[in-house]
Amino acid sequence: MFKIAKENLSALFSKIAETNELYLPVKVANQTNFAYWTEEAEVDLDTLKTVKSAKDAFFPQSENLYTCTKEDKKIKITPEELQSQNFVVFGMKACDVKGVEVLDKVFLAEPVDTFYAARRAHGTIVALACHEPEETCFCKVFGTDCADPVADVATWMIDGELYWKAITEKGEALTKAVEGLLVDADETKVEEEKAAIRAIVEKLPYSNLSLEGWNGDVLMEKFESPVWEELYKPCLACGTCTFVCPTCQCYDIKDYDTGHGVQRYRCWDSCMYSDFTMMAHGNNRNSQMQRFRQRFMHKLVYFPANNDGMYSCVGCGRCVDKCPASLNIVKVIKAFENQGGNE
Amino acid sequence: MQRIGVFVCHCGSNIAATVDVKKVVEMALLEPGVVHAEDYQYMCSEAGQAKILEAVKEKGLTGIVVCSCSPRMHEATFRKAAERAGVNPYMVEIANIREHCSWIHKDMEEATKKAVILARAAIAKVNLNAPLQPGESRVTKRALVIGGGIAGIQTAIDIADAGYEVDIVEKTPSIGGRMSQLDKTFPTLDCSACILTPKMVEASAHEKINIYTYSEVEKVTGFVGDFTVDIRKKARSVDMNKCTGCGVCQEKCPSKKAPSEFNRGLNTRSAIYTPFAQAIPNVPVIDRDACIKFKTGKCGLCEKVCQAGAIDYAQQDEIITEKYGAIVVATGFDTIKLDKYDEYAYSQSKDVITSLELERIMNAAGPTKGHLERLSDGKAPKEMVFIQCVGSRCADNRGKSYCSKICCMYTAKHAMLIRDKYPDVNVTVFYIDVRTPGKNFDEFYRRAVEEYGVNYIKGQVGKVAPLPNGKLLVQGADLIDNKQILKEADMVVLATAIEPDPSVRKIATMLTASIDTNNFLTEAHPKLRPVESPTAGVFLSGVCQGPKDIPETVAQAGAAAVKAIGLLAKDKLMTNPCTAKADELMCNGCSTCANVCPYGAITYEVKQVNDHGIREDRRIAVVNNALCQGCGACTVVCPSGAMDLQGFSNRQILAEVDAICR
Amino acid sequence: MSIEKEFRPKIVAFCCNWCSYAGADLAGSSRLAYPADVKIIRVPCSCRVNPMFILRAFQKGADGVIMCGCHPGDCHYSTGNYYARRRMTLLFSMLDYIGVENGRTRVEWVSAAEGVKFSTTMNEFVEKIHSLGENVRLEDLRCKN
Amino acid sequence: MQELVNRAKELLADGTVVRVLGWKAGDLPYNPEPAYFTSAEELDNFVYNGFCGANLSKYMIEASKLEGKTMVCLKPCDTYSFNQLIKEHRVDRDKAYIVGVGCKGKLNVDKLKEMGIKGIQSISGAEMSDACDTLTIQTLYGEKTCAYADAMLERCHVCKGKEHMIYDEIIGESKDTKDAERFAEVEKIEAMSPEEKFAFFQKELSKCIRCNACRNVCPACSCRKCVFDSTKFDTAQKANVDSFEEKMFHIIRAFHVAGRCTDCGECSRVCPQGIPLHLFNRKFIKDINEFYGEFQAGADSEARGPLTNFTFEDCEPSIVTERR
Amino acid sequence: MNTAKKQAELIKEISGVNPLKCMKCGKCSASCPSYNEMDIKPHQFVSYVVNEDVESLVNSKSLWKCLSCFACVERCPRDVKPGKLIDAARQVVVRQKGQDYLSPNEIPELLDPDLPQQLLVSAFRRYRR
Repeated sequence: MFKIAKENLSALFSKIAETNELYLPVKVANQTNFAYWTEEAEVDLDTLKTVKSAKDAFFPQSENLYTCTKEDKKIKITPEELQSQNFVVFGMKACDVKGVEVLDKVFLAEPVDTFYAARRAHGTIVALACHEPEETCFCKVFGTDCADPVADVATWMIDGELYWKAITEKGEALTKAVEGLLVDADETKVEEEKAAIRAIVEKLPYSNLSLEGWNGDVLMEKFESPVWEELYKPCLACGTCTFVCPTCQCYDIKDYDTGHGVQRYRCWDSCMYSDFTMMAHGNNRNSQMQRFRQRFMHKLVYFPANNDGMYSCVGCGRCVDKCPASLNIVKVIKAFENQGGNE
Repeated sequence: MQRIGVFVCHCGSNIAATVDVKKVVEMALLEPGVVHAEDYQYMCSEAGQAKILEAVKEKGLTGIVVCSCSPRMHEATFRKAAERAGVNPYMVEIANIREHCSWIHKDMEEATKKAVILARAAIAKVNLNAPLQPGESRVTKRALVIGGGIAGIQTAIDIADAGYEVDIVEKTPSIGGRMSQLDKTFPTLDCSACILTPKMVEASAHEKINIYTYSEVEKVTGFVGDFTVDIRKKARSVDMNKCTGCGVCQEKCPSKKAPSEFNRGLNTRSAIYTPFAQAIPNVPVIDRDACIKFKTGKCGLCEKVCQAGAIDYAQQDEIITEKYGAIVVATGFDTIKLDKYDEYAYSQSKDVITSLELERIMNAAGPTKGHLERLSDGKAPKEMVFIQCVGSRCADNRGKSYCSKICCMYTAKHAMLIRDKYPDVNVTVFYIDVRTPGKNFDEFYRRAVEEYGVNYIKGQVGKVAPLPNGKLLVQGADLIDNKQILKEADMVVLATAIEPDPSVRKIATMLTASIDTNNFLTEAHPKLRPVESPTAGVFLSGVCQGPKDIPETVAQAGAAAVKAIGLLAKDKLMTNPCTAKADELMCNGCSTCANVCPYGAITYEVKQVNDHGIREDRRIAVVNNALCQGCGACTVVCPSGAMDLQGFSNRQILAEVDAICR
Repeated sequence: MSIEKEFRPKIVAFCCNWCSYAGADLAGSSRLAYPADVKIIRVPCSCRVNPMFILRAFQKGADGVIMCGCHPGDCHYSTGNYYARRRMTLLFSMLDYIGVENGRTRVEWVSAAEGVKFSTTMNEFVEKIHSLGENVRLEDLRCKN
Repeated sequence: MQELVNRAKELLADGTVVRVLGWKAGDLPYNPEPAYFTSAEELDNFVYNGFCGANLSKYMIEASKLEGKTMVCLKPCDTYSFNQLIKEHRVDRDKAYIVGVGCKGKLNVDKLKEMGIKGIQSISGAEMSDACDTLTIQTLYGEKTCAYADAMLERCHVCKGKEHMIYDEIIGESKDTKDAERFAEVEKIEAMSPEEKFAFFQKELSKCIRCNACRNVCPACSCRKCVFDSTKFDTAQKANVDSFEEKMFHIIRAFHVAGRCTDCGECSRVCPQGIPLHLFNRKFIKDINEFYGEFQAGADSEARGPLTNFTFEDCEPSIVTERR
Repeated sequence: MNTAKKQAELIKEISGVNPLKCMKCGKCSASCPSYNEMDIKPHQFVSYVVNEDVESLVNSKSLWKCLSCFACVERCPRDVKPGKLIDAARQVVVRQKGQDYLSPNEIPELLDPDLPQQLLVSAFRRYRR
């Protein structure tokens, strides 16, 4: 275990940036999101949750797939180059790291998404423990320990010092590259901090949320439940929950005519949108209730059914924070809990 | 995908001299959808059009782009050619590479580059064109003439003579208009009534003409060929069918204090009255504001004296609804109010009068029985001053910016008549310019000077001041002698500017006919379509379109009649297919589009729609294709883009933008 | 000396069919030159011009957009340009507000008889765009060459 | 609040309405959600407090399609939206029983979080029966207090007034919360240099994730198919692939609601990235007021909107450059 | 620009008048109470400015005979307002003397009995609104 004083962090960042693209929480116009590090960037490691998760680092909101250009009447296709530059994502929280695991299940399964795979191959994750968990957090429910994040490197910010522990080979390599800036440290303080964090987590209102009854064999029962009919009603059909979610992985593929060629790109899509998976015949789900149900059924039933019981919710609580209509996955889970009690 | 043919015209050397037409052909062939491109000397020639026909046949073209002169020039030509070739005429687009390119650019390379881009834009548009079919609408064989002056009368007679029914709507109790108020007419000096009365009689006797006097147009709906008009027939209080026109009621009427409209308020009339002796119809009306019976409930004398029993105090306004194929506006003019011209003392002295008032004074049926006398004291004037351009040619906010056109001539007429009848009266005319274009006009004016000794002074009058001795001190300038003139006059006559009758504003709004800043109705084209309003089926007759004298008015009245007849002679009308259309699935039914539609072409219907499996009743905009003129105002206020314009759709215009900017 | 290419602005002119397009035709037949950078799109009326069209032009690489219509009061459709006037006033004000240089957008009323005005307006406008330089504040990088 | 619940029960019981549209208590102190209630039992979960910021008028579009009348709770500012929706034939006045609810300013939990208040367990001082001067917040990290006004939504600081524009009855008291000039922020931006303006908006808009929350919450954005979703034109966008598209979306959206936007402030309230979206709408409102005379959308359900109206004497677009 | 042209432009600028709008109707001269005292008549004044003969204007008697009654300004149908032109010409003369700006405090000592009263009256009229 190593440590580095907080005031030396910018030296650390510029050292990392010498050989890597560095992606970390940056405050722009009062909001903190992951962004590329520059000398001028206002790095913000204090805000617990970035508005968007760090998902963009591996699965950006939009990315080019290939470009078609016309040469006379022939069409030439130029595929977009895959990520070849190493990069570091600094300051990811345990829940977001877990989110990447969920994405891996989707994009690294056959057929492998080469764009995603290239990014995963070149990306090193430096995770940061959550020192002051908030009332909207419920990562514990999904077995995540926000006090002890598991990534390439885990870090803790304690008393103005960043504690640094390499976990994987990639983590070791990165540690080696910045060795000069780190000093040796013992784990006592970190262990104390972990205990303190875990104590708080126990007190969080959602920590005891029960996922009982959400395993695969309840699919039809959940699907046909009348609860959805009432539950969805406040939903505005916006994509906020989807876009702030670290695990939502749906995308749409679109073409853009630049005037001198056509770019085929993909961009995040939201199952809450009425034109989600719109096809020539129309839409698979033509009411908002169906769309609403889809999102939560996917996170809590379909995904685990196909992925050895792994839920595609990590309990980051962003949707709890951000939903304009104050709807969220917790309310959904609880609604069924109550339903179960009534029966 | 369309199969597009591109035809590039040389226009002799007009285009080919600055645009490399071969290059345009070459570049056009690279565009998506283009399967054929060629250039030719004159695309608009028979041989040129034949090339289109040939290419359609050989290559199975579905869209055509002609790179040539302005679409305003030959769009119609090429649309017809396309039609002959079996292609929908609305699948043709023109790239204007002459007016917008070869004629304004000198550099060949630059002009060619631009021509290629303009061609691209047209190709991009045609790629998204859809065949359009003009609709048909029926024509009601009946015309409405609004206004019963000489313009309206003449138009009505001409249309009726061609065999079509005509209704005249006149707001005063009699037809005749301003011309009936005139004494003599220039430049022949024949008596106005003598030439007008026979026309009035002809109109009233015509079996195809129906006259609504004391009536106003209340509401107009519909469109060219199929207007529906509500006419308010105001309560006359006299039964038109029973009245014999004996005039006893007017003689006996005890209320004689109402100012006579016909005599411009210079004298009074009875409460029950016909405006003038030759009035048509010769049926009086009761002025309810002046009538003692209506004011107090007592009197009823006219009813007692009427042997025909025609008086009907209980009569109500009546609304008549009628359908018309064409509408002619002939609302005429009035003189402007002089309240902003204090310097001429019009409101201070009875002896300062307008020219139209002078007409009444000079007229044998007028307030002074035709004697020229001062209205203040009845004395014969010795010194008369005429002031020209009162309120005309004014750039300030007091008057009118235009020349009223008729004043120079009628002033010469007045001066001449006075000098002829009263040789002892000195007549002085202050003028800025004397404008006498017209047959025998200048000769007429010269006669006033040379034969009748009228004193014309170039220079405007600054002030007219009533003097204690009852005379008027006229302070003017003589710009030729460069001196200021002070003249004591007995009477001053103001050549007051004319303006469209105020009623025209309301009528224009009802007809959605446009009016200019001076409230004159706008022509469809100032030179080539001078008697048509831009609103289809609405025609303009007389001064409502712009100042003009009697012969011009009559000529225009005839022209308007011919245009109306041309329309009425058709059984069906083709409507422009480039109209707005609402997408039922996207329309919100919010009514915003209807708010901006100048033609009232958008209405709403509750319809059942099937929106991707959801069936519901929705309020949806429906465009009447016969009413829609295709301006597109509705398309921009529609946030979802449900309302789109056929032939100029959002996608088409965006495609043009893209093609130009790329 | 700069080896950069001379700046040739892309300028889109929306012209109403009845007045301004005819005015442009008259400029053409009177041989009143203006730079070839201006390309005209014919619309039935200035009220057909959607703010979306204007933004789209900038997106696709235009450096200036001008809209021409009949003089107020002369609209072929009697009221179209009055609506267009309000729309454009608000749109231009908004563009100014978000920091887009003044003068990249313009409205001019040009009648069918005003060939001279059309030509001088276009010359002025092109000159103005030259002075403002390339459009970078409303550009879409994907559309840059 | 109890008065409101009692009245709702009455109206349900006497058959005046078949459902009540209000707010349901959430599982956190600050997240009540819009909800329908159809029975007295359900109404036990009814809540109306400082966190009930959501404007329910847009929900009435769907409620208007249902059988029977809906009692809808509208705050003073919500009634403007409702009027505007009546004008546009999007809601049915006869299907609504409008209870105008009092308002003492609505709260924004993000403001509390900005102050560093985290781990919120309970909040007191935000009930309608409270004076609404101070909030006391119990957190995992100790008790905190803050002035009520400091946690208010931006829109409440520039409140249009606590008068309901349309209602069947009014329940509950209101408190004046206006303590800032409505156009002050807009004026501040107007006074900037073009470079500063551009930098400001570029920064703010760069945060936009195109979640469409602003659009979907907006009562004026009630289109069945938004032009940015529509497959009929090639104007659809799902992400801001280029920063241009941020501007395109927000300018066009503001333009589409110009003259119709009541300035209800919902767009700014819901933006997950805290973009002050009201600055766009309010700029249009300010311009409309200056150019065409004072106009408040939704003040009634009749008046012609400024963009569907004109006068012959309207200013020319060149005023934009001339007035500086 | 030559001096005459400059001065003519200056007169136009000060007066805010476009003399080309004049249609030579003579209403100004017809209205003028000082007409007979003037060597250059009001309507001529306009064409002098058009022809840039400012020299003659500033040396004319008329310049100081105008009472600034503004009758011509009120009545001019073309908005040419000869009175304003005359007024502007006077100002040009005053400015030539280098007296562009006056503070109220300086006025008393400048009150030269020979100073044309018209100038004062005119100033009052001009600035009264």
